[in-house]
Amino acid sequence: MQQDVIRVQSADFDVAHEYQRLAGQPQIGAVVMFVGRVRDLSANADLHALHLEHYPAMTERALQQLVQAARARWQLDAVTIIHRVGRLAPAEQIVLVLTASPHRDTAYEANRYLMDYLKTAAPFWKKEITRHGEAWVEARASDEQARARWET
Amino acid sequence: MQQDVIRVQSADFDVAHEYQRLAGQPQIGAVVMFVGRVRDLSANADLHALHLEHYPAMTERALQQLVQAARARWQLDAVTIIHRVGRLAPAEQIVLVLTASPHRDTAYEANRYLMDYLKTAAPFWKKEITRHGEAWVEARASDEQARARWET
Amino acid sequence: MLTILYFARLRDVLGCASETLATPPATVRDLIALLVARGGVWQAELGGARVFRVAINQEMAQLDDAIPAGAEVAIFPPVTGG
Amino acid sequence: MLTILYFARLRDVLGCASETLATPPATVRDLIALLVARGGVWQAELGGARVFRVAINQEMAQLDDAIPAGAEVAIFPPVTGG
Repeated sequence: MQQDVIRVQSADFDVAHEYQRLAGQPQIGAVVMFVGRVRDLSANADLHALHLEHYPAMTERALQQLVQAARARWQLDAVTIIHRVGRLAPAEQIVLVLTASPHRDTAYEANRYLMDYLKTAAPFWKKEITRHGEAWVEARASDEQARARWET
Repeated sequence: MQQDVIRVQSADFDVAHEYQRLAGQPQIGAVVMFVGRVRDLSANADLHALHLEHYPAMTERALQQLVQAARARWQLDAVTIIHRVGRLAPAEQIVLVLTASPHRDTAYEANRYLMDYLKTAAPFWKKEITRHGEAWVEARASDEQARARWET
Repeated sequence: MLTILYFARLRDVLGCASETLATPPATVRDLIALLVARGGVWQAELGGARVFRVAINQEMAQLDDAIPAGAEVAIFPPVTGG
Repeated sequence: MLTILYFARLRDVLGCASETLATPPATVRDLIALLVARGGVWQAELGGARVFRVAINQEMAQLDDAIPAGAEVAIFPPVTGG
């Protein structure tokens, strides 16, 4: 039984609720949950908000393909990807990736794989709204490098 | 400000509660949570329970040292380690490791480091109580190998 | 007919969210050449100086991919979600 | 005086959770030699055939580590938590 949850939504998500659906399943020995959040590292709290845009017709398809690629590499009991769009304030949750497996190495690696690909292959874009104005976030070479690790 | 939670307890823990203490902290861009659970992969549900024994005088000290070693390697905003002891039924939670950081690579790596060392350096022992009797779990070479990766 | 969608910074800079072409080019490369020929911001964004991505019918595509009839082609900056 | 604690499978096999020695050996190696000299399960478990771990005053220790006065020494199988 494949247990995948893939959602794109403006509403916040509840990590506990998403984790709870794995309750009582004794084949699951390891669960890894990654939560990405709106970060403001500036000393002056410069960031008012992020605006997350996406390409609706493509997004869920891209995420589905990503999960299938992970399932082809690893034995996974459950996968959850939830990605938010719209306006998000500092410290708000942006993305949840949950992986469940009999083995911890699998749960860790599949989770990181999903995040590395999500960062480079899923059609989301961030715009920063700061006290100085608005600016689209530039893609980072380190994210491309992180993905490239999985392609060797 | 260091935010570490280290607990050894027989009671269950609530992942949501442990995650919730990070709310509203805009320097945290990435949170990784690992949950290890009592697994029964046998087709016949052979496992009645695990019994988790530990060496109380040593356990929290070993976990504190482990967290300090992780903090010496990575920039971490918060670390949580909760490990249960006593009798645990299949699908029950055994251990939670939470790592929070500005960057996702750091949160992933520190989390895995903590689990790899916890599996080999913290004084816990598992006994399986099955329909066929009781048996102490043997240490696995793969856990030693996982730890050795961090020592090169 | 061909529908073209633009997203994020590209949409803002080009001042265009979507358009249609009555006679679609054969490949992505041909389409980009046609857009670059408009000059100005089109040339600046798609003419080689900046990186962009293309999807055909919601699948990531390459420059030499053929554009099927009635396709939805999306052009956008490298993604930055997650 | 020296307190020795045994845990998990070792405690069960040795049939002993803790004991005290009035005249403690100088090193972990000396202590293990003393225990192995008891023969039987002591020799079988600590005499080289099986892997075990030692902690002195709640810190992981090696065979050549000195045992301080009044120490709590723990002997146990490789750990299996997590």
